Amino acid sequence: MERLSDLWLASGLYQMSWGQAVMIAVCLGLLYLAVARRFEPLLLVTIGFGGILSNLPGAEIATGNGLLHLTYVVGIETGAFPLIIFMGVGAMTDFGPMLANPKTLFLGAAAQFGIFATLLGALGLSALGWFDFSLQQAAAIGIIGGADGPTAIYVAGKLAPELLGAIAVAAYSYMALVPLIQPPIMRALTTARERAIEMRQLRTVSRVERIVFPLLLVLLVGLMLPAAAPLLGMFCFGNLMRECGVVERLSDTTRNALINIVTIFLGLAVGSKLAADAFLVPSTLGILVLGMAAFAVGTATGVLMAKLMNLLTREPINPLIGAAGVSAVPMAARVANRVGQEANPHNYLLMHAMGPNVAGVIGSAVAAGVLILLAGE
Amino acid sequence: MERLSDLWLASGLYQMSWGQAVMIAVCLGLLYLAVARRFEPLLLVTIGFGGILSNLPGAEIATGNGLLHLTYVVGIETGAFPLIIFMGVGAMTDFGPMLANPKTLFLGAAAQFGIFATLLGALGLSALGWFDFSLQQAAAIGIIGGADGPTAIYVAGKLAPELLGAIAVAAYSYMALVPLIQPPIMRALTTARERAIEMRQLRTVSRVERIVFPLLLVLLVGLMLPAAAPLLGMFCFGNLMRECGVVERLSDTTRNALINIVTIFLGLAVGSKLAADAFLVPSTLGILVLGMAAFAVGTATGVLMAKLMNLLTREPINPLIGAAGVSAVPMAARVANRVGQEANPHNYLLMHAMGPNVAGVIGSAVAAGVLILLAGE
Amino acid sequence: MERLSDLWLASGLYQMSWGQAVMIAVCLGLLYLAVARRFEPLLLVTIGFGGILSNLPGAEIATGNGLLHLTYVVGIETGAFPLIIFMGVGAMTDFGPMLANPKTLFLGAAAQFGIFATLLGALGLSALGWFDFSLQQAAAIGIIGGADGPTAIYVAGKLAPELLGAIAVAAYSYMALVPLIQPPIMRALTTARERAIEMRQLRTVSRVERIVFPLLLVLLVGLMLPAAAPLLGMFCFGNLMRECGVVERLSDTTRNALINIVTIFLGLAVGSKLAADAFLVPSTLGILVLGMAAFAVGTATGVLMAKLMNLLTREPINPLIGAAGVSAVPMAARVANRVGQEANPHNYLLMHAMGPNVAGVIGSAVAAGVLILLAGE
Amino acid sequence: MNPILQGVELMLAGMGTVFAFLTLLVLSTLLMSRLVLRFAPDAVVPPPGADAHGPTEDEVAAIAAAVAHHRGRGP
Amino acid sequence: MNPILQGVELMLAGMGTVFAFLTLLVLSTLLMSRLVLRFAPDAVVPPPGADAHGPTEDEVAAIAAAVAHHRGRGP
Amino acid sequence: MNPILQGVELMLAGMGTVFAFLTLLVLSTLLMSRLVLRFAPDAVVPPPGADAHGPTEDEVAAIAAAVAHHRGRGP
Ligand code: NA
Ligand code: NA
Ligand code: NA
Repeated sequence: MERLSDLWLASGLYQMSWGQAVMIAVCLGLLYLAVARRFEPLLLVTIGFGGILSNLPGAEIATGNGLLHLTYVVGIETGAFPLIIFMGVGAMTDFGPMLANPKTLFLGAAAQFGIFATLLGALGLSALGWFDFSLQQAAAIGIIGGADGPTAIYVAGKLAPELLGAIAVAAYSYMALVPLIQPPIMRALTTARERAIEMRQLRTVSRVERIVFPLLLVLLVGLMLPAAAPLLGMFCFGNLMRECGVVERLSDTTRNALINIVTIFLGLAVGSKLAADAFLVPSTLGILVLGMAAFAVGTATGVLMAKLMNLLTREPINPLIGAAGVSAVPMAARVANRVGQEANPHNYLLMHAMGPNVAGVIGSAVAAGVLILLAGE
Repeated sequence: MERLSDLWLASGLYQMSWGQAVMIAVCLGLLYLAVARRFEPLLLVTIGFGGILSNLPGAEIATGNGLLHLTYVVGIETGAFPLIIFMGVGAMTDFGPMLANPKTLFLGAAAQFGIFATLLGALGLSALGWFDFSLQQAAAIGIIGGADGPTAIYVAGKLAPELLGAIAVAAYSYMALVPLIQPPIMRALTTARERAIEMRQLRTVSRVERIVFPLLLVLLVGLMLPAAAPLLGMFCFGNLMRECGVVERLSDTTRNALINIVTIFLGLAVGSKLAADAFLVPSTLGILVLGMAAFAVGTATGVLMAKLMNLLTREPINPLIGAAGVSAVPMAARVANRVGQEANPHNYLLMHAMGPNVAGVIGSAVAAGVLILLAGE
Repeated sequence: MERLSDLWLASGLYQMSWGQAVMIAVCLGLLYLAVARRFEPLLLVTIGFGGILSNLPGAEIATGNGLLHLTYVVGIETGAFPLIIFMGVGAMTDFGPMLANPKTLFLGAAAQFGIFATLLGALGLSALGWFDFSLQQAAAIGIIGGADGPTAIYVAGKLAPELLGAIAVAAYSYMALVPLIQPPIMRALTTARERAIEMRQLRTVSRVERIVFPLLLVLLVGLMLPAAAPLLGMFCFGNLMRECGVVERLSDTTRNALINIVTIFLGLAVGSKLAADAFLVPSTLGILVLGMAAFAVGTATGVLMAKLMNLLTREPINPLIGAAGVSAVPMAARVANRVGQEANPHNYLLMHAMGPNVAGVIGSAVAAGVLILLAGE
Repeated sequence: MNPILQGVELMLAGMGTVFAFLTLLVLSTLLMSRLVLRFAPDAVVPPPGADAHGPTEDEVAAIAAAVAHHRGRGP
Repeated sequence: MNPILQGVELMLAGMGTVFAFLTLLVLSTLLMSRLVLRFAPDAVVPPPGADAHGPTEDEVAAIAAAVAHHRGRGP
Repeated sequence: MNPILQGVELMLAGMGTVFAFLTLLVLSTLLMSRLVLRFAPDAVVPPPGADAHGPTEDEVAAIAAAVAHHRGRGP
């Protein structure tokens, strides 16, 4: 009899709180979006399932010596997982289009305004008394506008680990929603004629340029802003392995087995931050709203920057590719291409949009460095 | 001269005990069975070699800062390795046959009787004064009857780490011996006519059912028995990655590179528990005898349950597939198929036996949860 | 304004020392050699890039909680990375040629004289007052003559971690330079007629011999010199997985995904020891000079041993294959083949040179065991 | 308490839980299948892994077979 | 200090740094490309991965396509 | 003790151990081979990896070559 009562007291049914039930429903929703709608499935499947496990009362997977908590401590508190993912992303990134037209880097710079506007917005909402975000927390929320998962997790892990779950969910969800968020903004800020602009075909980029570029980038970031050097350094390392052509077996493993393994555990570890008591708080709502604003503002400033450049330089730029400057690789570049083809069916913007797209990765890593340096501590 | 004597004093020849020599011979025997007879080679090659390394005196690989000991601490004490293997097993498991005929889950339940009978047996032998097993130890020995390697290692790591070496060796050895252990019991408990029963072809299972099932299972286990949630949660996570169809690259890495890497280190770490002073004790003999009994009893109760179900339900069940309820995937299902074909050459039981086979995995994970919850501490 | 000054004070430009600038140039040189000249690219690309990251002031990647420092602590201080690499090398090694002609093991023994001569040389330079190497340091420098990366890193990590960066760079650089270092010595010590000697074709080696050999080797090393058992044990484990034929999936992962992943992090971790303050010291110059001497002496004694064996045994040995006894697998064997073909275009020494080549791996692991045992502490 | 009694109690609790759990699982699986087949029937069942990038092992094997077949009957 | 002011300051420093950094990167990339194309022009641009061992996924796909093509027009 | 002497001693112990060990290894390998060839001769030597599942890199390459060959001489 006593055994039966032990079993009952230890059961999830007995121990579950309303919050945990809600969070499980939320996680099932994330899984639905990932599987049925293909919303960033690599991360939302793993985060969503990790979130379910973390809200099973009594399972203690996301606390103490539970696997997900240990994974969080080992992989995210140290920064190791986002850095390794960034290395893998580097090993998948083709800088060719950007090297063929380096001016597009400015678009990647402009789109980072979303980060800082959101930071200000978070501080403003706190000044209004609606929320109570510290400077660190506001900076971590702003980085959602970087539209770059590993960067957001890295920064949130450093500046506001208590918000990491909501920030990661917002970042990946909005990256998946880019095809819905961006087009209205892009259309509102451009004329049909601007959207129809055809761009000159990109020149071929030599192998040596591709090899030298990651070295140039890491040295420049080391000289200018060492706080961004871990992120961009690992990114450049992955890219150098990809381009140098003599370590193909390492590069292949980096962008396959290694990034896959780390993605699984990163997702589970992020999921461990979706426990009800940490996630079902008012600030999560603020983060979701502000994150959406971050994407919208970044999209707008990217497009406006392209229009500004058209005023200043001779060679025409289709302003749609400015929206790809937020990053969200490669989704935002595809969106630019699609919206461009609506205006002009002969318009192939994909390659042109890849330049600002990868520039946005660099831009938000630089912004991350500034935030860690100046808002940290 | 002094150097020579240092070398001699440090040599294995000088330091080796009889026990270590015996254990090296035992490990060579395991390697022989693995290589020449293909007895569970993935685990017995790695465990056997780890056992040799652990019995080389002076090498200190399995103690202090030695690689095998560190691997044990990091991977088995934390439970990480068996859980990751279980995730990989989930990514390899096809629940289709079970979903097509869920009644076969009862066979997977009945076969777990082997676990608890063995637990009682271990306590009985202790009451007789032949051995001195505590309740925790008896529970860890019983789990051998789960016929599931990672579950056995996980439970033994929690309840009786001092017996882990013997329990893992027994579990994998008897899983390899299933084709010898089960058929006599299966024939003894069935008539030729029963063995000849043909079963109705299984219906097709839809993709949505396959995707929903792991979620259903993890939620049910979370509500009913959170102590089993780590094991079954990781299992369901692997299976969801497999079935959802949108994270094929993660699923592929999980069931290849990741499970292979973890298997290598799991085997070496288990091997570190085969050091002579821990393994060459009377209790090991008890574990080997009791483990054999566990397999036999589980086989018998699985078959008997199938016969009972034939009395109660209309659709006929070939009682041989009850034996597959112990798990030992996929060996036990193949044995059921083979014994069935002896009685009726047109009898293809393999798919029908896969249902109870994977049900046995769930059943022993549930049993593991009960044991950890009630016998733990 | 204050923010601007913070940014400037935190910049690399402000903080960089001359030493760091020099080390970055050195690392760029290593990368150039790796990429343009294909000098041991797998290690020199990863070490070189790790070295750049470690010399970016303010990035703090190679100190404190930085990723490279954590990697060093986890992977090199414990010895885990070199041991896992050695397992992977074992899974790639074909002992066939050596088993067909075991006498060639003596060549692998003789070439280890380079290790001990260099050790003496380091102590001699210290007695002269030019450097100040302790016995431990001299032993770690000597192991460069083993011409085997993981062995050198393993020994240096145990005996002289402060020299690990220079030792690893010297070891891999000279392994890449083997085609330049060895031929003059080989030609100087042999006559054209000796170099033209054709060797008898090797017999076929049976599968059972291949399986038994790694077991024989690990037991022998366990009995004779347990201090070498971690290195040779993991090597034999990898080789057993390769040869036994029943764990092909583990063997495949070991020599692909696993060794690639560990190589990446090993290289970065070694790179973390290339920080200017540790590397730009006079002793590095000594290590580079002594390391070169180690390769030269080992080459010479390997060749001379082959000539001695020709005096004592009937079956002729081409003395060029003695040079392959230093290891530097498979470069040194290719060099022997090439020099042999210069003297006699019909001379195919490659397979014959693979015997001493892998024997050299065993020989230097044995030497490593002696050094760790007698020079350690 | 007598360890044997403890064992018996554990056996009863254990087998009880195992059967209770699997009974519930049978029932909820049957219910789930019924609901899925009613509300989300998928006419064609794409095999798991159909979304995988690149050819699968089976496909490569099929290619190999095709080539072998072709060569076998070639001139 | 007023947090809003802090935020504005951070925004100015941040966007300033981002633009300064990327401007420098544009300039040095243009310079680098010019130097490379002058001093190290490589006529043929081997695609990255050309040194990889074994057929790539694309090649395998090409094989599959070739076989399919062949079979499609076969007798 | 004089470090040079220590070094000489270490060299003697080291080279002695290396030669002793490898001599023993030569002898036991010869003995092992003789025993194996007498008691466990395997007529056919299956190449390592013969048990691997799925086509190997070499096989895929062979397929590619076959297809290329076929296409090369096609119409
Ligand atoms: Na971005
Ligand atoms: Na079971
Ligand atoms: Na060597």
